[in-house]
Amino acid sequence: MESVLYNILGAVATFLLAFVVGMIYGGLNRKITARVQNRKGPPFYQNFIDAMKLASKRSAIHHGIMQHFGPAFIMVSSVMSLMVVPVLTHNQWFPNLNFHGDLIFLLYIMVFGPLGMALGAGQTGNPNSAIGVTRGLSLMTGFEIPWVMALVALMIQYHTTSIVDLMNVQIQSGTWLMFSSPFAFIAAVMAMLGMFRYSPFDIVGAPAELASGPISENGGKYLFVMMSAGSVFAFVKLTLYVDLFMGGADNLVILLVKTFVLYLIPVLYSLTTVRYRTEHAIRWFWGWPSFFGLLAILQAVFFK
Amino acid sequence: MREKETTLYIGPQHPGITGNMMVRLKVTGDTIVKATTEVGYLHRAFEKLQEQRNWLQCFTLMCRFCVPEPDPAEESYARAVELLEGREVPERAKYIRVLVLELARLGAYMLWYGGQNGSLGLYTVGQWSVGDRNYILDLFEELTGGRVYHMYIWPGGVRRDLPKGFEEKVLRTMDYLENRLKDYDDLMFDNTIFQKRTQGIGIVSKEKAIEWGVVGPVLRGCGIKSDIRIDDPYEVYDRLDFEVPTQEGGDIWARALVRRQEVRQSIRIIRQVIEQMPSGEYYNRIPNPQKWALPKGDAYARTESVRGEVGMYIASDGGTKPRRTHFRGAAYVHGVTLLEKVLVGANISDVSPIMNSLGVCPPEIER
Amino acid sequence: MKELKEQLINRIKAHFPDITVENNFNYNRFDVSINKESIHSILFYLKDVMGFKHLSDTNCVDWLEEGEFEIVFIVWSPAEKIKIFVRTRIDRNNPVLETLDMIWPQLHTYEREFREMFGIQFTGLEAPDEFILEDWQGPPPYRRDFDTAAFAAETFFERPGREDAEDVREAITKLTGEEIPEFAKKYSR
Amino acid sequence: MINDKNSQKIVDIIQNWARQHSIWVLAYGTGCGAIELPPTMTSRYDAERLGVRGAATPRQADVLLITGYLTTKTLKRVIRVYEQMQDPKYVVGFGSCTINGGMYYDSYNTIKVLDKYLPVDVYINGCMPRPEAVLSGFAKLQERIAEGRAEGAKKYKENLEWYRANQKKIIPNWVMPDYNW
Repeated sequence: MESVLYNILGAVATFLLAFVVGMIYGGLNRKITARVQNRKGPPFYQNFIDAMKLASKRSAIHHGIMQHFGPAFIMVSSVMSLMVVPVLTHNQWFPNLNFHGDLIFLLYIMVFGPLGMALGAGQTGNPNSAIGVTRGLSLMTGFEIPWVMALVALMIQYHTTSIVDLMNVQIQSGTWLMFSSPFAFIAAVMAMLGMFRYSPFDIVGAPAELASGPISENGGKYLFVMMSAGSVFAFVKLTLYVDLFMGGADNLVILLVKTFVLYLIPVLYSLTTVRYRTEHAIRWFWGWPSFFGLLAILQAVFFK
Repeated sequence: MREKETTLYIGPQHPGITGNMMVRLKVTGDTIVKATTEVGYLHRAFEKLQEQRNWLQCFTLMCRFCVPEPDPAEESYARAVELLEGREVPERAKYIRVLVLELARLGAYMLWYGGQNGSLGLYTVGQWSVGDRNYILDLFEELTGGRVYHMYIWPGGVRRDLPKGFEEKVLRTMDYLENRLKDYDDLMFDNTIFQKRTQGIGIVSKEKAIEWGVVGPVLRGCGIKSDIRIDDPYEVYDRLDFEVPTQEGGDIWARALVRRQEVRQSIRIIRQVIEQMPSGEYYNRIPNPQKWALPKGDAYARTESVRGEVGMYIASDGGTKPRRTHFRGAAYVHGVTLLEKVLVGANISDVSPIMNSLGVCPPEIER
Repeated sequence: MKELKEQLINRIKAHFPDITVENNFNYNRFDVSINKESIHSILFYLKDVMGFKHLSDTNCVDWLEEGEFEIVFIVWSPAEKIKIFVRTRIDRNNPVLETLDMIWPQLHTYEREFREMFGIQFTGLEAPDEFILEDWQGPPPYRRDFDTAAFAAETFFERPGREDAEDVREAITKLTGEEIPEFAKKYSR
Repeated sequence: MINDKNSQKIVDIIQNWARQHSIWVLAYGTGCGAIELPPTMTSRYDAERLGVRGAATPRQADVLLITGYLTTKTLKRVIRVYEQMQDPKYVVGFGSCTINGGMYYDSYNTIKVLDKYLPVDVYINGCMPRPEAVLSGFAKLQERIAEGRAEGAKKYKENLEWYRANQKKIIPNWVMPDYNW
């Protein structure tokens, strides 16, 4: 009985941690962007203020029942993937639903959010939302290929579909997977650029083209939920990468350092690039990233 | 199977539009089948208002035609009045006018860097260039008292003489900007994604360009050497040494390259103007504006702006107020007939880059 | 330049004998006036034969007292570097002209504007009625007999308090007793 | 026991603080004033450090910045946009043209007094207002929000009939959904 209580409390703590860290990372992204652009930039906690303001909006127009589901689906998908990803290596306060096959489950659940978004955006009737959703799904077909290839390579190489097992492999051998399976890491990082949807893969909500894309019609509380879900999801993605390729983290400080270093890759890359068009983006993902994914699989099969 | 046609509205409230206007797109998939522009959101009836004002009062309305670069409109008006009246302009005023026009051109190009890159998602260059534009606006503020609206080029000369030490400040700013331009180029023109997004997109055909009324950098991007500063020289441009860059291709990339060269040519012109600046009067005094009547007749003066030819037509009935004024902006052609033609067959992602590249400035269209 | 202008005028005159030419400008311009029936042919001739390819501007001037609209086409030849003002006059009470947008596509836009702003009907012009204005119910606004100030005063609210032409600084001084700073005094009236 | 009134007051203060430091401006350049917004957002003036940033669609925006003169054609769109925005929302009149018509006082196509058609919270005067003036306008708006006085939306809802009458006077062809949210 006690362990269930611990688990629930731990899950809440995990969620709060993910929310806070994700929000601060978003704020730091804005700060870094501003510094590169010769500006002072907003304070790092600006995203919290924005979230608070959005939550305190008095009205939030909705266009039908499905529009409620959009943000809800994203939130559910974020939280579910958060529960699957181990935050720290051995820590009872951040428990996770560890089971065999959770990596495959994660692959599914990460797609779940954007699909829910698609349902919600369809209902709003805004053409920008519809086009944004189409672009988002096409982009997903792009980056999913190298991402899945990288994960499949890991699965083949270490004969496991469990994240915890993969972490244990790294702890036992003493080397991170980014060194023992470099091709998988490269493919996965390239896929991560698409996952974060920062430039050059920000076609989904490109302001100059689609206003803000799928979320065009969502204001106030809807946007608040989406923003929080996005922050949690960013944390999930970064933690997952740290777990899979960078040996996990023993304590929070190491986790934050590792995730932040990883987060700098899409942030800094986004500052120097022009936006890809959808077809360019897909072609890009099916080019070098997929090639590295293929190399990773070959490595996994032939050079165990 | 035929794809379904949907209608998409870009504007009037849209972050990608270059002003307050609307483009109605008929789209199948991602491809535009038909584009219709709808303008009139900024119609202030300048031409009507100018009929109510006397010849000098008109002049305050003049700079409001197109905000990014107000000085060519002032210059056109001042020159049209001078042509009609036969008024002489002092030599020094001519040089100061060229200096102001080229500074304004630089400022507008800085804004273009921002718009073009913003539409393509490269906000860093846009932030840098719009930030650096402040240095040019500082010069304007010192010279004319206003950051955006200068009302500086008057019929008969300019409103004020250059302040003390202004030349050195201009030269220092030019040195700074020239250094900064390298940074922009590194991030923008050397960027493969930028090339991919702009090459072969928004093509204006070379054969039809002149007939369609294409002017300015867009025409030069088609490979046709045409610049009013050379063809129909005004002020002292015929005494200055500068090149008119052209590019083959007629796409966004070609136009961007043309503009990239033109920024450097502007800096070159400004340096020459400062070097050659004569001393003397800066203003040929006009009579009491309340009683200042122009002879009957009409005149048309045109000036090269960043968007191309802008012209001012004035018709006088011999009174103290204009009978009719008309402003011909480059965007009047680029923003309606040309845009509708160029957008057909383009991708929806390219609407905003194409509009920025053509230099569509809505207040010029409806005035 | 004078010889070139004479040469061009003679070439035009050979084809269109009934034109009136005004050529007393000391810069690269001359004027050609023609009746409205021949406007198509002269513009076609100038564009296709004589190389005046670029239409710089088109204007309509309302000569209310004479009861006529004057339409001015300003064409420019990139080769000869000369601009010609081609003028034609149409009756103000029955302003009808055949559309000219097959000559230069941008004339389509000009014609739409003239139709809306001056009430000139262009036969054969295929475009929606509204171009710049929306739901306009008054007379064509660019006509001289339309009084815009009276219309604006009648239609829109006015903010009270600035009817006079009093100097702002003096008004503030009177209201608050604030001194006008020394540097500002010379700009005050 | 928690006093209901006091707790409401505390919540109000917190909410107003958040609203005050997070101002999303709708990206709609209705007039020529839009030219001074890029400098306001970039390096020298950098409005983002005060929490001011752009929003792409009216649903997400807090502030409707009327940048300059409004033609009757734009006014129709602006009303539509204003009514699509979510409460609480603020209108900032930018430039002399919104205050008394500015230099277009005798134009047949531009409105002169904006607050007869939309509830204006803050006016920024000048033609063109400098970026410093824009920032001070935002500071004034923040002050008003903190004091809880920036309640334009409430005023609009209460006096909807009066506003509608004024709006319909110059927009004869009224084909828009009614204000019902």
